Amino acid sequence: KTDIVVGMQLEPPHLDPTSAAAGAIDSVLYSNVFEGLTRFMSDGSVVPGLAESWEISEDGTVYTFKLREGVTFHDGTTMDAEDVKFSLDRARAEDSQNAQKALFADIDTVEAVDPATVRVTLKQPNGSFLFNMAWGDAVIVAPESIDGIKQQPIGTGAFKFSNWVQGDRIEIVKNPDYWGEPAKLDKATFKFISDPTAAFAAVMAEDVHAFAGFPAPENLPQFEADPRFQVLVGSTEGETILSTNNKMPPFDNVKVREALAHAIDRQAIIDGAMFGYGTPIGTHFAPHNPDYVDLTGLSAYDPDLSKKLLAEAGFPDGFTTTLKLPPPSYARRGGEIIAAQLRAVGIQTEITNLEWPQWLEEVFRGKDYGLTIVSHTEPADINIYARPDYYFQYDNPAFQQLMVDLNNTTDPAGRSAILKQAQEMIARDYVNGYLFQLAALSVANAKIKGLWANAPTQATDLTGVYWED
Amino acid sequence: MTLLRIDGLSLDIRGTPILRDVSLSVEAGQIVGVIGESGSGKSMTAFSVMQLLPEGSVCSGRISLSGHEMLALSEDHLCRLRGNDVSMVFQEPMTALNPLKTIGEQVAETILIHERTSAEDARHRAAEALTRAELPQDRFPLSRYPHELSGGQRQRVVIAMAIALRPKLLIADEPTTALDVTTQAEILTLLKRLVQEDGMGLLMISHDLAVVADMADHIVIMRRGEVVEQGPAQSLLRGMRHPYSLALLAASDHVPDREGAPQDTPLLQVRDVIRDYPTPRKGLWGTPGTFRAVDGVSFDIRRGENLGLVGESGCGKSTLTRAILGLEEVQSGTIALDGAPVFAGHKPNRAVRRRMQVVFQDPYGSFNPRHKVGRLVCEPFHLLDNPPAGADRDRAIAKALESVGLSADDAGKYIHEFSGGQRQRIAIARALIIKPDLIILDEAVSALDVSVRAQVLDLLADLSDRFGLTYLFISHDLSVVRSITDRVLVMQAGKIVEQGETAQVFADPQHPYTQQLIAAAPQLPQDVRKLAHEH
Amino acid sequence: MNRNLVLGAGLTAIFLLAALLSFAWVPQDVTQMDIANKIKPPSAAHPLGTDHFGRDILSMIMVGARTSIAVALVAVGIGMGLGVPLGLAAAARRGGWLDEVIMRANDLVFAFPSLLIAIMITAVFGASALNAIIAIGIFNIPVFARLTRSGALSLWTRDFVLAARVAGKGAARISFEHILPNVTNLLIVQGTIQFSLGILAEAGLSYVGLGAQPPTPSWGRMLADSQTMVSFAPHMALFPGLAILLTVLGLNLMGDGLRDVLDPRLRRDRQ
Amino acid sequence: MLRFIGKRLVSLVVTLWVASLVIFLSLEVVPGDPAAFMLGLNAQEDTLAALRDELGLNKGAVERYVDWVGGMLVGDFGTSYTYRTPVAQMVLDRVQVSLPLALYALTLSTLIAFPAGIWAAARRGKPADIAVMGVTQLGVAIPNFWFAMLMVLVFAINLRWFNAGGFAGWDAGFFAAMKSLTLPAIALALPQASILARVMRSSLLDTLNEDFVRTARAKGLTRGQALWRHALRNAMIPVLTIIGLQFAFLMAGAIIIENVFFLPGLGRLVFQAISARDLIVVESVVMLLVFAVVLVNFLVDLAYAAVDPRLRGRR
Ligand SMILES: Nc1ncnc2c1ncn2[C@@H]1O[C@H](COP(=O)(O)OP(=O)(O)OP(=O)(O)O)[C@@H](O)[C@H]1O
Ligand SMILES: Nc1ncnc2c1ncn2[C@@H]1O[C@H](COP(=O)(O)OP(=O)(O)OP(=O)(O)O)[C@@H](O)[C@H]1O
Ligand SMILES: [Mg+2]
Ligand SMILES: [Mg+2]
Ligand code: NI
Repeated sequence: KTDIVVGMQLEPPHLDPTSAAAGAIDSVLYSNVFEGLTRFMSDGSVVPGLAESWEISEDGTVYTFKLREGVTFHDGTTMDAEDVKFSLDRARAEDSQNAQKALFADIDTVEAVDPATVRVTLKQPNGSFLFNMAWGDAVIVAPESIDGIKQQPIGTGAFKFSNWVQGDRIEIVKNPDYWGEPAKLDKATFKFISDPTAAFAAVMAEDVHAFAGFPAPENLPQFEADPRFQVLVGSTEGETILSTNNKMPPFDNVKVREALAHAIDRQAIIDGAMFGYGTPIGTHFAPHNPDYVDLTGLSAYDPDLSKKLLAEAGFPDGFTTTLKLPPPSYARRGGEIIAAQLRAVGIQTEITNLEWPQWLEEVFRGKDYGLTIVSHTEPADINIYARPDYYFQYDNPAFQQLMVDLNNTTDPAGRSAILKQAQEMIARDYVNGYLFQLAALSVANAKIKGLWANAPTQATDLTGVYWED
Repeated sequence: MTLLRIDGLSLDIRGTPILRDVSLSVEAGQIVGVIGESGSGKSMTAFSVMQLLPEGSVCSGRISLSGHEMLALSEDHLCRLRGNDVSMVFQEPMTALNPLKTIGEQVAETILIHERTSAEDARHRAAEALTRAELPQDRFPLSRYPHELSGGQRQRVVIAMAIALRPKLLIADEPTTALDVTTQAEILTLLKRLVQEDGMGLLMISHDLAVVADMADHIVIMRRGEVVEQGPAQSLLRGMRHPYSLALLAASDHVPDREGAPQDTPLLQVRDVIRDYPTPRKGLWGTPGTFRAVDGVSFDIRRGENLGLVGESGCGKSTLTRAILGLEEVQSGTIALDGAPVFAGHKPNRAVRRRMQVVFQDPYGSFNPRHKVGRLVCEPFHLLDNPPAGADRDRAIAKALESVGLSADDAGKYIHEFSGGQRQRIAIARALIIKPDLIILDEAVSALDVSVRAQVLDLLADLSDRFGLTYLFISHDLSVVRSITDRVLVMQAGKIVEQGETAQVFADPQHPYTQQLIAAAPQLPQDVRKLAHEH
Repeated sequence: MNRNLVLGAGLTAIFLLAALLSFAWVPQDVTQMDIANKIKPPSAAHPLGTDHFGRDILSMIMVGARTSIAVALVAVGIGMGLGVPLGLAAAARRGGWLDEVIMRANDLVFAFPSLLIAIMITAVFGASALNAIIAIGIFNIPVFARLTRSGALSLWTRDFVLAARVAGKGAARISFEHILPNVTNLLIVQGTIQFSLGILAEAGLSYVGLGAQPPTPSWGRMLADSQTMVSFAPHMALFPGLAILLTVLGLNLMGDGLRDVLDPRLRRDRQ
Repeated sequence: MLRFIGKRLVSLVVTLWVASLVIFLSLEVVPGDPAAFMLGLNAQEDTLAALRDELGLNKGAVERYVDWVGGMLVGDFGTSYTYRTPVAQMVLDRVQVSLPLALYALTLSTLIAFPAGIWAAARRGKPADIAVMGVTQLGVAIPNFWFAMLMVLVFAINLRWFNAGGFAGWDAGFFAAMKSLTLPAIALALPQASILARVMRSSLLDTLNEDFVRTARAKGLTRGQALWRHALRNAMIPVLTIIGLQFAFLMAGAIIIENVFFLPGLGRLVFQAISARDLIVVESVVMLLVFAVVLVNFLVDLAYAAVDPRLRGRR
């Protein structure tokens, strides 16, 4: 069997990964259709992609990429240094619509030295530049395909885009001219099923062969018990946190934030909202990362301590605040549980369920909230704490300096030390309530091999997937 | 052989006895008239013959129709008889026809149901039946829909349907009650003619003794589900014995005693009144047309006078009433009571309005069923600037009720606890309570049974004498107008075509329309009328 | 006694009483979570089992009845409160421009897909019980306006209205004194039907997450929450579903029964 | 007849115009920026501005209204903010699911309701009537999404007769496509059929009480003949109204059912578009649905005229 139907919750709004935030675009296209200079592997490591190798200058500001030979786009044109230059320049241009423009902020110039060599000069050293280039937002696109890219994506990957029935499915087919190891599947269909029940039913009825990012953890035991299916539990880059508005009283008082942290029973949230799937975290860092420090002890569940802290902070009878929840079930369910837990220490919450646009408007941009729950799925994103205007409004110069140091450091040991220090700093400041690392949950037919268990980025890499007879 | 013989028929509907021991018979070529007041079981007798009774009916006794025992027949067999051997014409021509089918289809259906024949043939014969019912094909093609016909024409279609197969027996249940006198006369003549032509038996049901007296060979008088008296028309009319029959006879030609003469001063002056109704615009952007319902009407009512207004349905009587009452503004002309206009400056004149009251036709519809009689009766107090309240009000209500022969206790009851006649008394009490000068009676007795009607007419005469009231008495029933009014106006298509002393007009009508009306009105034979007055 | 009425009123009363009782007492506080005891089938301690947060489903249904009933009732109230006067006014000015405007506005509201608009309203103004009420209520207005108008129109031709006009009463006074009392039967019957539709609508909105917000329990949200668990915890979907079904059934039966009892045609026959 | 149609047409146009104003004005107040939604958490202000400019969100309200209405008149519904495809194309795709689904459900509903309603009316008060009334009472009371859930559980997951959802597409063949619409159509049809059967029955009972049915019986028609030939067509008027309303409801109101069965229909399109603040899609689809409703009402009016000669006016 050489075709596969993959279920997925969200449908991409369009098919250009370089001009929208929607993770669903990457879920379908990353690595399958589009490739970047570097790429993520299932374990989160960054390996060469379209760049075969690279050299970094002494001061860390000049990257010289050696491109692979004989790479062609799906439209038959060759991929060369000019395409790379075009892609990077387009992403960082004045009128660029790239959702992650910051990834390219440090780039000073991009030069095509010869067809197989690209030289990128940075304004300042950036330790995560290779990592940045692995993002779906940094994939290499063909200049002549830009006009139709939103409907007709043309990349260099092992699969070619073939058809999109809006509201229903996207089909991709094997690229026979792929430069690397060819895909084992001839055809793959991504089917969009947003409703969790429908997702369950579709997998059970074997309408779809695999479901990446299965939305209903409560159903996984049933799949595990059924020999027809395999359940893949992996990790994501999603730190799920109780975001707190650090500038809004009473959350401007660290004691209150500490009280909040101790009022929360992480395990109950993981059990109640995620049915046990998820790893508790004590800071904004992925536990599978080698630099992770387990700081959950700092915010152990202790309602009595919490009440005491509240009293010390001047709120013996608690207070009332808002809890604005975006749509995913971790937020909605987790929110209900947290509301109940906070009520137990005297904090009353008014729950408001918001759609994403409203959430972005009110919470993220308007900063009109007390508490919210959201999973930060961008990889290695602790640097957001250095942005005082970021929606949780944490303004700590010490931390900001730490991030500057981090960027200036290229040696791994130094970086690791700084990252550990950063984790501890935000944990001790109780910037947010740190809940758990979102699990990557996938269900698939037991005969399918080669699926990614982890989700270091939002991707459903099918290049290595095959059916076992 | 007797065509229809009903023997000892009794009928119960869901345990309520409706008919008891009814016996009668109809011979071929004979017209049998059944009369009796409302609810006496006339219709149920007819339905029993057709075996089209409401659900839960239990019949006993015998009904034999040209040899068929109707009560013993299967439904299938009955269906074969209905329309073929026995047909029926109903009271209400407006609803008796299917609005969605052409008259041709509906008449042809009778034929197609009973005979295996081509649609072409059925249509042909339907046209014939319609022609026999005086709906000639050149003016009333088969493709007409019922809504394109007048009430009388519709009734002819129903008759055509009934006689299409030349049934042996035709049952006509009050076939003309809903029609104008002139139309009524035409339909009755048609029926008589068909009986003669086809030699069929006709069972003719009516509540109007005069209609039956004019038509029937044999008369059956019913009351509360029983036959009280029957016999050949001529002898029965002149030799009635049963008290109920006598009462019926007396009431149907009742003339209330009145004294007191009208004064010469005019109370109400109507001058050149025109009332137009807008008609729907023609075409999408056409100008709306107008329909003139009242066309240049002028007359006076003198104080203490009873003025009658007669005319056929739709001639504008009620429209004129509404104009006089100041409910609608007229397009031109003046209406003044004692010199004061009822409508001044586009607004009704309250001072004038409180001196006029009205009694409507429908004793059931003219009261809000949710209010108690006391509240209903004192409604006109709204017209007074200082209406009596509390005990004064109760006293006024009691007085009004007593003056129409009811008791003061009735004020606490709801309207559904009263009979039709009593309701009409309450309506009169309501009109009297603010002691108006003028009372307009719009068909005030038309809906009542003859005996009740006689009582109400007596009451009106009595009140007029006692309180010196002035009446405008509107009716399409000539006999009523004749019995109670001093002077009469005859109205046709919005115009007054004749007016004069009642006796004078009836004795010597001048206008052709008046003549036609009077000729069409069914009347008891002179000797019978005399008889009625003796009792 | 009318069978439908008794049965319907009985069913409705059960849920009404449960809702009232919940103010004073529920088997278990619905704001308390007990994650350790989640998704337990019915037992002595929890007659209808527990939900995914370990809350007692019986208690949730009792408190949820409050939400459903309140939302539907207020929505019907809005519909009647605005629709009836509009209908009366339109009938009083039949044929006039006011009538035309009111009826066209009604048609306009009817032309909008109701569920979609309800979703839009809640999406625009945020999901909450109040917005659900408004969304459902708006679509009740034309229902009552039309019903009132058609009932009133036939009443305006009746002689007792003419009698009132002869007594010098104005249109407004007649509308309230004579027309309104005579259309109440119609309104009561339609009211029960709209009430049941309101409960269904609230359930639908809550089901897509746009009704009452947590922690307020609502039947529709209980169904939504239980959706993914039907296959292994059917009790979670069964009981709230039954609650909706039985309440709506009760109200509809009651509506039918009331129609039979109050219908003037039938009553006139009985006299 | 022409006048009748003309009058209806004018009111149709006026209704649509007012509806377009209402839709546009009410969506003007919607909070939430489509550009922000599209670019996510890490977007920068200048990127947002660039996008807003491209989407035409910086123009004035009047200009946008005129653009929108003017475009619609010539069949141009604008370009979706999020999908960046012509709205007309998206709608066309979705209608291929929604319209057949609505028609399928309506057909089912009529096929069930007519016999049931007629049967119940003909056997008034008998066990058959009581049974039909009981079942339809339940049908009206069951929340259809709940019923859909149960059906998926039974027919898709346990018995595996049908797919749990999804739309096979018309390319897959007529029967495959219809099969994938069967469970949703049943879920939609059940309450509609119940309502329709009840309306059919009560309307038929009303007409059976009319005088002309009695006249027909007096002509010798059996009870059944009188019902079929005379009562039924007269009873159709309220039934037609309900069918018209139901069609409109089915086109738009299937949102929840489309979600349960993950069908790519119009309802879900709007639902998603509302979530994404893709206002142009919301406006256009709602407008289209209003148009469909108004059009169906217009057709129902014409159907009345076809059924009822009194409405055709004088010849
Ligand atoms: N469908 C029915 N069910 C029960 N009782 C009925 C029904 N129809 C008529 N009745 C009763 O049967 C009795 C006789 O009614 P019927 O219609 O025969 O009177 P009628 O003499 O024809 O009166 P009218 O002159 O008013 O037509 C009345 O008391 C009436 O209430
Ligand atoms: N509101 C109205 N709009 C238009 N035409 C009307 C209106 N009311 C009455 N008419 C028309 O005016 C004419 C006179 O009506 P009116 O009610 O005065 O007749 P009537 O003599 O009282 O008849 P009836 O004996 O049937 O009561 C009729 O042709 C009627 O169709
Ligand atoms: Mg009768
Ligand atoms: Mg009149
Ligand atoms: Ni509906």
